[in-house]
Amino acid sequence: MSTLAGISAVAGVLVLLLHVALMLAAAPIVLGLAHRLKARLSGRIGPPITQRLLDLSRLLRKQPVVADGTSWVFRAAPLASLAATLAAASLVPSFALGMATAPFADLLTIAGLLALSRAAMALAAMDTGTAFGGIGASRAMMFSVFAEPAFFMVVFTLALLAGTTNLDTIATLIHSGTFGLRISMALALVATGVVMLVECGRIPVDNPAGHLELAMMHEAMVLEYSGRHLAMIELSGALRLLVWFSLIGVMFAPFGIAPRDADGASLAPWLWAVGMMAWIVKVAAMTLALAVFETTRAKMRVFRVPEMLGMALLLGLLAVIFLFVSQGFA
Amino acid sequence: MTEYCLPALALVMACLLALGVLAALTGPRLAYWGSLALCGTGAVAVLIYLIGGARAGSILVPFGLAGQPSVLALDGVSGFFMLLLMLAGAAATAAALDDHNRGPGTEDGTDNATAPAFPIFLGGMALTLLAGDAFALLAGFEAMSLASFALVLTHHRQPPVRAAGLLYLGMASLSALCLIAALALLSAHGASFSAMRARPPEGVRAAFVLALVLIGAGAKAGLAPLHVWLPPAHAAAPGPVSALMSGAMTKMAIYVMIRLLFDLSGPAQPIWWALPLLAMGVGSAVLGAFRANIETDVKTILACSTIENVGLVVVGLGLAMAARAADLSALAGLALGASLLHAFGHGLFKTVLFLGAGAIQHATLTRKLQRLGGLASRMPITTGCMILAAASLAGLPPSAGFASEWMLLQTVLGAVRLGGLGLQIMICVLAAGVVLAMALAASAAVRLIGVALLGRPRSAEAATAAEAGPPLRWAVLSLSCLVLMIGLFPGAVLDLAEPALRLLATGTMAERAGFMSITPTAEAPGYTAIAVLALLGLAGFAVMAVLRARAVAGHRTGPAWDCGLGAPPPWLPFGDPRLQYAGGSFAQPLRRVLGGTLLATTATLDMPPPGDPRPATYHETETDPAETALFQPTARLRTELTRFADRMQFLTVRQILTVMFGLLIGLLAFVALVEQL
Amino acid sequence: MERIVFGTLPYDVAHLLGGAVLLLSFTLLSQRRIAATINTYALQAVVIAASSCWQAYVQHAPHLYLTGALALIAKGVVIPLALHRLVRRLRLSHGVETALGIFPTMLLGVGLVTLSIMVVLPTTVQSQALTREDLALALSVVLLGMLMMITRTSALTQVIGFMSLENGLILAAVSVEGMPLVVELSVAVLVLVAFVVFSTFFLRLRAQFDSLDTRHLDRIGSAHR
Amino acid sequence: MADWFEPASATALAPLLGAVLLALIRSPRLGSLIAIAASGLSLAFAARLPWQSGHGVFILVDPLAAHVAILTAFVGFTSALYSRRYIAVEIAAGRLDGPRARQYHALFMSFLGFMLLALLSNNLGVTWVALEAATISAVLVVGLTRTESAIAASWKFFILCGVGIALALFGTVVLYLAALPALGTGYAAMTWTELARAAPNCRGTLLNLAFVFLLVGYGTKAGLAPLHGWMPDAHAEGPTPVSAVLSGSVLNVALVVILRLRGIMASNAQAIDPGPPIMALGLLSVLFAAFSLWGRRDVKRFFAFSSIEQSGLAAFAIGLGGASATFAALLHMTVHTLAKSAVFQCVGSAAQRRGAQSFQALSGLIASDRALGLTLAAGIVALAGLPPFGLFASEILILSNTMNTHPWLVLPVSIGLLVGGWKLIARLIDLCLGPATETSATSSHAPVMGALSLAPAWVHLALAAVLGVAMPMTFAAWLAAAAAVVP
Repeated sequence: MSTLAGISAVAGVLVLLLHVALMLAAAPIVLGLAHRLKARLSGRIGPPITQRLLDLSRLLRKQPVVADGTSWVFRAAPLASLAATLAAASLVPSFALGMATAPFADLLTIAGLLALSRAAMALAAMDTGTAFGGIGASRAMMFSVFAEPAFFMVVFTLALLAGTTNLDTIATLIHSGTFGLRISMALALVATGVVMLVECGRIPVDNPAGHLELAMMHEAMVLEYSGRHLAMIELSGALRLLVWFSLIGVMFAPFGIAPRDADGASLAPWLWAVGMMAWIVKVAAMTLALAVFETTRAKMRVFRVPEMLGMALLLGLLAVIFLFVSQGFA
Repeated sequence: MTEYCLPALALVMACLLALGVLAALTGPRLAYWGSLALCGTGAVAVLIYLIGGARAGSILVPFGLAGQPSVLALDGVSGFFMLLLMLAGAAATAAALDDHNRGPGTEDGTDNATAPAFPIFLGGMALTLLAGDAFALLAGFEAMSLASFALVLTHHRQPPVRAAGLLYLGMASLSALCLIAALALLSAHGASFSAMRARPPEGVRAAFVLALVLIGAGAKAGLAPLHVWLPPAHAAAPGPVSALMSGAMTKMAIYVMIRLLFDLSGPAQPIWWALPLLAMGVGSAVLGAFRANIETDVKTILACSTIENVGLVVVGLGLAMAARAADLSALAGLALGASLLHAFGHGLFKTVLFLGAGAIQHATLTRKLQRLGGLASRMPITTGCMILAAASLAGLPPSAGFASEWMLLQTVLGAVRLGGLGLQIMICVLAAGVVLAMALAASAAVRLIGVALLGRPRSAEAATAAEAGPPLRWAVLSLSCLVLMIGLFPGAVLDLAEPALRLLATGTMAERAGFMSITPTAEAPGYTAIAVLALLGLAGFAVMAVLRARAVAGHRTGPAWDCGLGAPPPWLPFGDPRLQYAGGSFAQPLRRVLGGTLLATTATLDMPPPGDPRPATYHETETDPAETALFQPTARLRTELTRFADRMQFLTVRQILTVMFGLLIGLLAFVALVEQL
Repeated sequence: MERIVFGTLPYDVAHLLGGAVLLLSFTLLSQRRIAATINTYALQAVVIAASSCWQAYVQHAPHLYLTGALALIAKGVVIPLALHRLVRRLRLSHGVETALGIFPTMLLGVGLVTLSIMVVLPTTVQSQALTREDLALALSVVLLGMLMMITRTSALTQVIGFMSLENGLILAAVSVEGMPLVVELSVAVLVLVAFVVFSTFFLRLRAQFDSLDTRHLDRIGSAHR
Repeated sequence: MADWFEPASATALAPLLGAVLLALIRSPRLGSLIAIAASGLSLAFAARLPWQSGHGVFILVDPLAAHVAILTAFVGFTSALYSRRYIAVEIAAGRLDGPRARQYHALFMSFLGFMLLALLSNNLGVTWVALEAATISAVLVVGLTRTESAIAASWKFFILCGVGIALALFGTVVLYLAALPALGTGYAAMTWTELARAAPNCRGTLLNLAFVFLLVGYGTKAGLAPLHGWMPDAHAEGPTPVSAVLSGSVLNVALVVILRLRGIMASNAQAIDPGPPIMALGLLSVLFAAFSLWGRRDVKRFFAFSSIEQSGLAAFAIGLGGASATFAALLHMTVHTLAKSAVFQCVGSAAQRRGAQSFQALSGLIASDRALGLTLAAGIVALAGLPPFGLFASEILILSNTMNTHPWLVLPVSIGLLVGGWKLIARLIDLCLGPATETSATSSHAPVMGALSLAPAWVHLALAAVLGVAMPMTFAAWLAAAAAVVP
């Protein structure tokens, strides 16, 4: 048993390392894919899929210019932001359950890490002392105020089903098909989608491709960054999108993922391969959906966003209430 | 060993009270050094007590109500809060010493006249905790109020400080009267706690106890809608005092609430007792957190966030109450654990923040957000510590605040098993409220740090600020380390709270709270702060390694870009403050979305037509709903009654005689009537 | 000491005198002129003196003669004379200034007497008849005196009201059987009365007030809140 | 009659003899010394009273009377001490001349002596006469400054108290009548101790009548609303040491009478329950005074209303009945007397320093006269019922007792305490804190208050604090014995 546990632990670490490497590599590509798809959908050729990777390596080669009057916070924030996102990424399973980090993969912790990343960026934006930084920071924090309750409602729904907020456990349960399809899950999915759009600064909330006056949130915050700092921020942003994609995949469509064994990681590399294929398909589908959505939508006014998030919150609430009714918790 | 802890703590308490009297004669230095030594001693004693199993005990002291001896008692609950008090007290005292070292008169001719009240404040809180009967509790509670009132009035030459002091002590009187009444209801068969425990109240009597305690302790804790005193009083008090008030004193009120509602009212109370606690808790949390986003005074912001945190603690208490009533002792233990952990963590990190705010005020002579900024490089230690504490305030992992909020949310998730569909839906809404408050707090924390400490200086004072003195620096640093440790090892704090949980919830978290992690249910893994830190650290190191290998090292500085925000002009060496985002502008989006509903905010823009040389003005107002709904009507009623009393007062002699005659005739008629019957 | 019982001469005389005092109280209330008011008061004092002496006689309590003498001299003669002098010296208006009309006052007075009887009569069924009747009368006189104080605005009439109230006290004190310290008490009351009169003089002689209307004093009082 | 010459009666006689002596002495300086000596002597005699319990036809020394007498003598003594400086300043400022100062001392001593006599008398008639004489002394002393408003105040005082006391006499006569069947004619039916003993056999229906008149009469002296009309003016216009004694002692004497009366009423089965009317008046006073505090601009008037409030609370506790509530009432009276006279002494000195007694003129005392300001602040804290002072303890006791017997009345009482306490705190802040008012009238006649001149106030406050948190067991037993005097 102990040898099995030992093997299992090693496998868990192996899966984790593979997963992190996969996430890091895929993140810029997914973003590139999204751009490419959007360009195609709007009749342009668009940049190559690897464009974001190239950008990153270009940024690494440049020496950063730091704005006058900024403090150590400004220089430390990109690292903190990236580290937090990376930590979150290491908690969200992609192709296999039972990673070494599975016991810590708590939904609330993941949300917290993403919030940490956002807070670091907001502080950095404030540290520049420029008006754009302020605008971006204040809006990012405002959106988060409404996004977090909405996301918590989703967590609530899942936790009610699984009895825990541990992502791995939830995914295992959903994967085992115990619950079947539920209206609650559909509602929660929609809510999660809205929250994701806000958190990642996608259209209709923010225009990731735009600049200055058009991009009032994320791009405004990072306006002063350059060189390796900007590289970290860009990677962090790309990673965040992928984390959300993976999260949605694990929470709502964990099919194909390599399940974990009784005492930890999945020990079947062929299942990993299957899981990886499934993950790629899921991410690609979500990227396509995102591209289509973004192409067909215009950016909305800033103060419409809270309304949208409010709707998401209500959907989340409805999801929970439906669950109460169907599950008979009463 | 542990049996000596109660006498030792009683001695510490007595010495603190005596020290106040002594310091009135000798001087402030003695007050601070003495308090520091006593707090240290007390912390060690109570730590030994808690680790040694916290066996409940009591002693009699020959002081008390009308010649009767008083009971002093110590158990797990009071011990836990005592630890918080002693830690926060030691840090605040060190900071006060720093204020003292700077000498009088930096900003408004402050001398150290109120220093003797400092040890009395600490001693009063200690007495509140050590009290084993009604009188000792009330005496401690009132001594605490009175001493802190004196301390709030340290800068009494400023009119707003005096107004804040009045509101503060007025509300404290309300608290005291309600608690007197509540304790009188409880002590129908004896005033000692053991006698009250033997005969817990029932029915209507118990309901009145609940209401009175909620008003009495709630007003002191800053629970909405009785929180109105809290922001001005905290803003008016000197830094160390507001640190103590927010970090320790509000917790004393929480302690009183726990003692009276959980312990002395017995476990057999109905489930609806939870409802007012939950409603007030969520209301305070949301309102406090939102106000923290709107206010522009550093200390007021912190005070509003105190309201929020107290609200969260009370939500935990409410859930514990409901769980206990439903005989879910494990859930009750979790909820109480969340409350105690949050109270403890908040007590310490808020102390750090208030001490930091005090340091800022000393360095810049202002607390206004629009006059601060750019302190990160000038006060790096303060900034670092405050960012660390603000992370707790914002509830970011792996901070102390995240751990307790995580536990609280787990409790909320577990609480859906209580009651019927109605209660479930209510808890759902409550959960949304709690998370909203937490997110608002995060926004407030970012705003506070971002505007006050980061960016460019907005005034000459901010541009020339200097780091705080050594005592304050050490106090803040060591307390920050403690906060950090709590965040990483929340289980350790829960271990210390274990005796309290055993006592109050009959449920325990012992087998589920490891040293490092918190696990709400036995079946599933929980939250392990150290792992999160490790992940963050690994990720950070990995990124650093890659950067070191692949990226260009070093950096250059250059002017900020931002659409022509150029280098500062020579006549404004620290840049034009109006170009920067400040508190008001940061709050603008939230204010626009939520302000109308929560704070009745208004904004009037006066834009003169072209050709009119008048400057355009923009004016904002906000009103706390408690003001409009509760305080103003009360004040109006009071004014009306005063007017009536005055009319009755300025009567002519003849009219007074008429009243007298009327009374006589009335009494005669009454007697005649009674005799006829 | 013989018992004073209903239907005997001692009772009848005492009752008659008590009734006279009450009647004079009503008369006081109905007076519209200062001088007449003072005279009525003097008459009431004389009746009180007579009542006191009668009680001294029937109770065989010689100290009550002293009370009677005091009443006769001080209240029947000295004080009325002083008051007349005061009115002349100060050239006070001769009318009585009322806050409530004479007729409503009388009506109220009747109500008060009714109340007194209602309060006293059922309460003392076992007590000696004399004291019961006299107590009701005295109570009525006290209440009427107070009524006079509150329905008259001038200080002088108020003082007379007070003194009439005090007559009621003496009436009660002397008619109670064997009450000790009556003389001492009546002296003390007299001091009180004299003091009131003196202070009224004093106030006017200080020449600080244009009239003896107490409203002026009230104004001063309420200026210092 | 021999008991006139018992040593106990010396307590009352010492100030009276002092008054006679003072009427003959010309020098104001010597006068103040004689006053101090007389009141000190009285205090010395009073201090022996606890060991002289007993009663005769005229003199009554039971723990209740002894306790309040000691208190009164003590306050009289410290006020006499304080008067020395106060009168010196008044003379220097030209507000009093030599003869007036002499009159002041004489009247003050006679006032004190008559009050002690009223307390220690066993005979209702003597109590009544003594209180009347004390009233007359007080009226004269209030009008002593001869200013328009002082005369107006003393006139009001006199008329209202005169009527009140006349009604009380009527009540006394009726009480005698009620006791006749039980005690027969003679002194017995006018003696407190006999009345208390024979109360069950008294005629209940007559007792009711007596009770109404005595309650209204002595309630006027106790300053219970709506009979309190004289109090604010008399306090505001009288010399401050007199305000201190008025506020403390007169109320106590009247409340003791009401307390004894309650005892008699309560032990008679036919009589009505005396509690509700007393409680109603007390409660009305508390509420009325609490709200009246808000509109006051004159410092001494303000504290007079505070006295009405405290007196009302004590009356309320008396009305509650029972050993514990009576104990609370006595404790309340005791501490209030101590604290209020300390406050009046401070206020008087402050008013002399600033040459005015409005709140506007008296602000920022700590900034200008630190010791004085702090002492006054402590005094107001004591009045507001905060620890460590004894009103805190007595209010807890009163509220607890109310909660156990009449739970619903806790609400109005608490409202009164809160409204009053709030304004007290507000005035504490106005008076003591903030920058000092610039008044041109800051007279050089009034020197800075040194430790010596503040010592009486400190002693008062220290005693009030000891009674609050560290009451000696013996004192508690003594007070309980005093409370047990009345069933």
